[in-house]
Amino acid sequence: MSGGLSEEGVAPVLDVAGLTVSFPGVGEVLRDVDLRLEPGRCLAVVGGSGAGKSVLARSLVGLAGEGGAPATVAAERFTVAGQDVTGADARRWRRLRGAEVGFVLQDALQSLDPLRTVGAEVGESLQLRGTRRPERSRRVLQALAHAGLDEPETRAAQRSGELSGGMRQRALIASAIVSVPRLLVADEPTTALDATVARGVLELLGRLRDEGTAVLLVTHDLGAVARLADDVAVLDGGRVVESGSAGQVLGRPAHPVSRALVAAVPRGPGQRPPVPEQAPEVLRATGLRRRYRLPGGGAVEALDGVGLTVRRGQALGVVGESGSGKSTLARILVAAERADAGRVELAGEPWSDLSERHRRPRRHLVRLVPQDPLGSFDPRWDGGRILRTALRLSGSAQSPQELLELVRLPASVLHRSPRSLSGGQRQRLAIARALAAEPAVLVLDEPVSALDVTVQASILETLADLQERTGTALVLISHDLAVIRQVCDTVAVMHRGRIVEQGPVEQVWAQPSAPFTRALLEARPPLP
Amino acid sequence: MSAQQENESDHRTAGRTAGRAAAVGGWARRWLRRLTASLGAGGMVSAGVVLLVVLAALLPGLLAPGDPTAVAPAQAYQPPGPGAVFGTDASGRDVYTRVVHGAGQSLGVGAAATAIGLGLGLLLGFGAALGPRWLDGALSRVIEVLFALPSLVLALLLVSVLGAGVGPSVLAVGLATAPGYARILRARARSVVHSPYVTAARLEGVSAPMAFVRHVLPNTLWPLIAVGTLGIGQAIVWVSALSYLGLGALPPSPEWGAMLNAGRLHITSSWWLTVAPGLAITAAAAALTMLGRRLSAVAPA
Amino acid sequence: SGGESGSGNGDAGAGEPVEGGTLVYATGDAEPTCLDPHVGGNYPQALLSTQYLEPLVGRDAEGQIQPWLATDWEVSEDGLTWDLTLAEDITFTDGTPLDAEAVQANIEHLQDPDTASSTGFLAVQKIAEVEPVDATHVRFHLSEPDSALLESLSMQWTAMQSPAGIERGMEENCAAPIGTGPFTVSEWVPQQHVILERNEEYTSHGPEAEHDGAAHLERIEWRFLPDPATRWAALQSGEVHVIDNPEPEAIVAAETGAAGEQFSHLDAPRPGSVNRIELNSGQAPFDDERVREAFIRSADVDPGIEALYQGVATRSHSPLSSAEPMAYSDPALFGTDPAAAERLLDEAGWDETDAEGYRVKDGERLTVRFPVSTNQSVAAEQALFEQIQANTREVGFEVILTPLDLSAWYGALAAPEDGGDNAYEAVSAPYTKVGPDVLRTLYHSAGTEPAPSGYFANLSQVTDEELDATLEEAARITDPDERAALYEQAQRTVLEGYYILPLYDQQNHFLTRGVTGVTTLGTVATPTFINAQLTQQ
Amino acid sequence: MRAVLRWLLGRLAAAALVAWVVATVVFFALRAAGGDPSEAILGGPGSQASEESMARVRQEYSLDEPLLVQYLLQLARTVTFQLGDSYARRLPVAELIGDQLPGTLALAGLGLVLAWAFALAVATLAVRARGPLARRAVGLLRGGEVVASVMPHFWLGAVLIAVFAGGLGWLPATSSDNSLRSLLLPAVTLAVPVAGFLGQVMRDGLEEAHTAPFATTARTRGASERWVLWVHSLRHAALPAIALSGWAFGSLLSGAVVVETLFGRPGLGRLLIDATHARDVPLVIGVVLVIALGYVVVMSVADLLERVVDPRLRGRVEAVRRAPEGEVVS
Ligand SMILES: Nc1ncnc2c1ncn2[C@@H]1O[C@H](COP(=O)(O)OP(=O)(O)OP(=O)(O)O)[C@@H](O)[C@H]1O
Ligand SMILES: Nc1ncnc2c1ncn2[C@@H]1O[C@H](COP(=O)(O)OP(=O)(O)OP(=O)(O)O)[C@@H](O)[C@H]1O
Ligand SMILES: [Mg+2]
Ligand SMILES: [Mg+2]
Repeated sequence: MSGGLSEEGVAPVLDVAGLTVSFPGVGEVLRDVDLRLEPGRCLAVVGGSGAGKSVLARSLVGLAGEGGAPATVAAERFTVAGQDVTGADARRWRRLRGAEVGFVLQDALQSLDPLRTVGAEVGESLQLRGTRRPERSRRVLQALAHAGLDEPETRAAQRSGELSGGMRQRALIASAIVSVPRLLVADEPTTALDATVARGVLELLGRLRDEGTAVLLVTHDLGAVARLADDVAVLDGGRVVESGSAGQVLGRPAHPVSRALVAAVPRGPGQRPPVPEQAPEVLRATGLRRRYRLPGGGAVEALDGVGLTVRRGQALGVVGESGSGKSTLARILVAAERADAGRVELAGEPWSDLSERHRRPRRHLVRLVPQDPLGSFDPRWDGGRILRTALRLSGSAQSPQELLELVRLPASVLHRSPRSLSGGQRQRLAIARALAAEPAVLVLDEPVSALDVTVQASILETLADLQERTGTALVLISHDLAVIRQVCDTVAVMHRGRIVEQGPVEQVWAQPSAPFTRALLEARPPLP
Repeated sequence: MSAQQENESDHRTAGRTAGRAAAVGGWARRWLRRLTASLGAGGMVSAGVVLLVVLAALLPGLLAPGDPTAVAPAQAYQPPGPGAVFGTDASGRDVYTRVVHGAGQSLGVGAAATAIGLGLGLLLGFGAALGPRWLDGALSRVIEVLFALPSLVLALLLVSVLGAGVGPSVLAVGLATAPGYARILRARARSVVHSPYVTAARLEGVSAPMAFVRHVLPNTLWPLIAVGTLGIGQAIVWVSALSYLGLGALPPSPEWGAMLNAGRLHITSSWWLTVAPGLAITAAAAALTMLGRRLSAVAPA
Repeated sequence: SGGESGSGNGDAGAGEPVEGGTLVYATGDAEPTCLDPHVGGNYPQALLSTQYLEPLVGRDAEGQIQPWLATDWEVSEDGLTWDLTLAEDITFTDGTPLDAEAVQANIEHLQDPDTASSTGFLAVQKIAEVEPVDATHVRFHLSEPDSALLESLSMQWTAMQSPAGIERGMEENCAAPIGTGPFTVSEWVPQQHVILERNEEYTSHGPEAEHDGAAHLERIEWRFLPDPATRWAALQSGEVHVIDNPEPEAIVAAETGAAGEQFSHLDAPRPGSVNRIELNSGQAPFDDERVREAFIRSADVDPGIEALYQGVATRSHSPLSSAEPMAYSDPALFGTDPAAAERLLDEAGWDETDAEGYRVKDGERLTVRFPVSTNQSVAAEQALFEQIQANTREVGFEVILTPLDLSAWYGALAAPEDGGDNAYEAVSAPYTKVGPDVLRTLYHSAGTEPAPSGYFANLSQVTDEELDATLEEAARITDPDERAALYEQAQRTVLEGYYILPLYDQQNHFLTRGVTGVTTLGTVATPTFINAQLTQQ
Repeated sequence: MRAVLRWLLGRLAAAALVAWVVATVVFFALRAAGGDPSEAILGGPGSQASEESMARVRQEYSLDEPLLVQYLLQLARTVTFQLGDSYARRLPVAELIGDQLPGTLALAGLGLVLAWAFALAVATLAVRARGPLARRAVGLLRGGEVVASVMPHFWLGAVLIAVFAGGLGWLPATSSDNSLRSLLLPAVTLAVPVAGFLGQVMRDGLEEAHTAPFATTARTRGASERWVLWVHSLRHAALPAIALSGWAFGSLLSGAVVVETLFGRPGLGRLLIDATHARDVPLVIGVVLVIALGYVVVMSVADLLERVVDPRLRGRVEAVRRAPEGEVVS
């Protein structure tokens, strides 16, 4: 029992040195990675997209090459849950997985077999080890409850398709902890979730850690790191470029990559001059209602009497949890959909009441940048054709190149299909297309939610910069308060189809009046 | 979609627009290079086979200068040899020459049947996808009923109405394929019509007919090229099945199905009579199928 | 017996013959829709009914009429009254005696429109009345003399059935007719098989029977196997003992086969007409004898027959089958001579050619529409037509071969006024009937008159009064020599008028394995299994 | 419960519609075909029946009525399930079909089972292949699938007969009963092209499911490859293949027309060919009707099966129907 012990004399659950993983044709994806994790602690692995975080996480359970070419794994030292696994065969890995190591995969929404009940999925690792039925269901229910799911019995009988994203994430965690592993590896467990839900999941992980499980958290969300991690390893290009305690790495990042990561986190208000009161109204919505009938009968009140005004040069943020009606509002504002009641006026003239034929000549005044920009491009068109068509439709004299410069995209995008662009580039292209019309109002639905922090930061910067230059009014929809705060001057908080609070961003920040706003602000991860 | 596929589709679209600006020669070369890259080895072999068949169909004399119908009973049943690479048939006709000259009719048969199927499928599918609800309901039922009639059953019915021959067989196979195409088209057109990019175009102020021409039509039809390619191969095989039942091609036309069927009776004594047309049918159909598959994999979803 | 005309007689290299057992017969002919050959009347019915029904008289290989159910017959001077003496103590398998009344019931059944008989109906058309004289004597009163009467009565389509059986009504009788034959129908599973059981009390031996008493075989399983390659494979694998309509390849393979495989081959050409191409002289261009001759002279048939049939079929130059003793042939008329054909066409005014090399007259192309019945022409025959198509193309004929199913084929032939379209210049139509009187059916101008269904038998549309007179005369005269002379004259007219291109006998081959003693009747050349015995392999 | 009832009603409505359209189409098609149906009754085409008997038959079968009346009569019979008597065979159509149905069902059934078995074997082999050599073999297998899917029945069957019956003598060349021995060759002939299609679909599905996140998750729980295959991936891969069963059934029946002729097997396919050739209107209507309704039944069973395998579909009235990507001929 020498060497395996840490300075404090506790055997590490995970002890890796010189881990190198390569793929045929790709080369080394991980190089010389050293990791060490003790029970009851949480190690966060952070890094930009493609840094190798997921490969690292999978290597820890012997599944580095999962879903692609078989990987070549080499390590000087590789101990997992007290067992030396250098050169372990499939059988030995299988004994570790599920029992000693619990794993939460990155794609939480698809990580439960949609054809099997949640109970069967959660109990699978027990079943594989021959645990009998009554005992198994007992432990499954226990794990589900432990993971913070209400009505465990009901959940166990449901299938993943019937659960919300947050519930699925919790069920997945339940399946990872059901056999009480010593190590829990969680790959981006909060990416797909909105702030309130994400906070719940992080709290759950924190609880598990406090109960003695070693947690390896893979994430690009530094807020989550700050909340949970004891130690941080920053990964870049497959190497650990910096590691240390969380406070140290987040507070005084040494390596440029770490510094860039920390800097990219939106913090504080943007430097925005106030919008003059007398600026003309470009968009006014009053009493909007929208009700959706649900397939099983019943209905949902997506909008329940919403009103707002947007003035020239203003940036209005709309914030709210998932399902609060933000996207519905956006669609009604741009008249992609009719409201059941209420009306929208555009630049002081009727808009929502017109027929589509009469709306068409004024369409160029409003533009929507949808939540999923890729879907909004004809897959057969390249960047050039997309922009040229947009320019022609609005009779603009600008050139596509000018539009690209506006959103800081290289001219080569003209010849590329949107599919081959990165997420951030696509988002910019969508914004460029919207700008072709020089619209009076630009409505952006979750423009950065799918992007990693660094990319997100640069898009937000572009938006702020844009508004300064063109004076276009913005309606920016997001569930991320920090994003709103950075770009907008006014914010409207939505909750269950209603606007529960509206006002200047800083004022709402300082003195939230609605209880829901307060809850939302509290769920915010602490800034690193 | 995998990174590789992303790049493939990028190549294709990029190639298309770049071509407008660049010189035609450069454009063609680039396009060809990108096509090669996206088809892969299997796809290239298939494309080669298809090209060969098309060449045989258009200029049979180039590949086989002889007369496919010239009889020479004295030379009947010659096994493959220097004089006749694929041997000769019961009437002493050169099997190789006949196979080459049969390409035109066989391919024509496949293409015609597919064209009929696609045409009708287009009508039914677009009608159902874009028309009012009642029309969708009605056409969907029509598609369902057509589906309930297996192709050979349909063919038998048609042949009994129109008599045997290539025409009715082609029509039958075309009709039998129509519901399949219609269903694909309907689903495809619906998803395109309700796609975010059509909505986006409408929000930019594009009128409905314009959006149809610009987005719906091309995006619905493109995947159909792949499906159609695949359909040609199968149509050839089904028409040949009709030949077997005595309902197919007219003699002495060297249609492959008819040749295969005639040679089948001599399978033990003169194997080469079936091998040549059999290879031709399977190679052409398999190559078309493979190519269709590659094309649909390359096609944007 | 008919079997003697075959090249083998079923004993080649066989093992020990055994008593009993089940013989499996696989036919490529269509499955009958009714097992009673009186109804309709086609070859498949004759084939099957030979096993359970017997005709009044038989016929040997030389074409001589032989006694069977009727032991003796006499015709009156004016040819209008026939007296037949029936064999004694013969009963149908249901116990009904075969007597004069039974014969009367059969003839009346044939003549009853409800029976919907076509072949049998024509055969007994001239019998005006049947008079039962006593139990074993029956008298036929004819409307006009009929020298072909006995030949007609020898055919399976007029075979005798139990009157009690007929009484049961068509549906039941079709399923299991009751006759006097060596077997009885015990089960018919449509599309699958007919099971024939041995008639233990069999006494009415026909000319082919070589022993007294019941057949050796216990039962016959009669199966329908339309695909010739499958039939041959089934014979090779020992699943069946007898197959009909084999492809020439199979026959050659059977005859030259390895020593272990004891196949034998039975060649029994059908009587009546020969397989021939008939040229429609009723309309242009074949209304011109020169064009007909040109067609026939340019067709080079012999090498094709040689290659395609591999010696199995021999070229014919006669309108009648080689099984008909009165057949007359004239090879000189059919020498291939493309140069002469060109000359003839030039003379006939077809002296221009179009871009594709076809002859043209008055802007019309020299087109010969040739509908081919896929049910009646085997692959080799269709290939032969293709060769003729290629031959005649050399001199400028455009032959359009159209394969058609039977209905469509009849439709193409039928006259326009009967809903058909007369859409043929050339056609090959088999016609099986015993005796030279088939010439009257095929070439008498009355044969251009369509039956109510639109069908007519005179497909070359010969309308020659002199020929009509000769044929009518021949049908009346019972003297064999005079009759033969008249038929020769008639055949000469048909041949010299270039109405037909004779090809070969109607092919009727059988391959057997593991069975001995299979012979065919001298009438319509259907096989009989009265002498057959399975052999121990 | 209400959902079940609605589903059942939907299926019944579909069946009724199919029956009506098929009866109508076949009736007019055959009447347009020319050839007098009374000929079919009087001993087939080319019959030399007399004027008298033709007239009698016309009256008996109402063939002298106007076409519309005849159609309505036929429809009335069809609706009341009186398929009538066959013109040519003079037997009740129902009886004729009843005799042939089991044979064809046995053939198509075994064909489907074999096709599934082949497809399953190919697909599982493909996903379990490891190493470059095995990968190459899988590549060949893919080519084989394509070739199999375009294999003409009549040719494949002839080769099988020549080899296994004529040459080796292991199996009978003909097929008359429903014993396995006699069904094997025709069923294999029938199964190969369908297996080619199903194999492609299953392999695609299996490959996708096998690399899906839920499969990886199962592995992280310690599941072996075999467990992942049988407990997770196969169910997913089976779904598109089940959805294809309606198409496969049609394809098998089409193939049966050829295969039954080739092997001299009694069955619906041969019955149909003969009836069509004979212009036997009631029989053709009967057979086509049975085939079309059989399709509706198979579709319904596939529908149910899909719901069993995929609980997500249970709420829906109708499951998605598919033909394999572009495999549009059946
Ligand atoms: N099975 C595989 N075969 C080949 N290359 C792979 C494989 N798995 C991952 N890679 C490559 O390894 C690199 C690291 O990928 P990884 O998924 O670990 O990134 P990540 O840091 O998790 O990024 P993200 O934040 O986007 O999830 C990428 O370039 C990826 O393309
Ligand atoms: N087309 C529709 N049919 C039925 N219900 C709908 C439809 N669109 C939205 N809803 C429902 O209306 C409510 C509001 O949806 P909306 O998409 O506007 O929310 P959101 O605030 O944009 O959520 P998210 O942050 O998840 O995008 C939700 O309950 C949603 O399920
Ligand atoms: Mg990752
Ligand atoms: Mg939204």
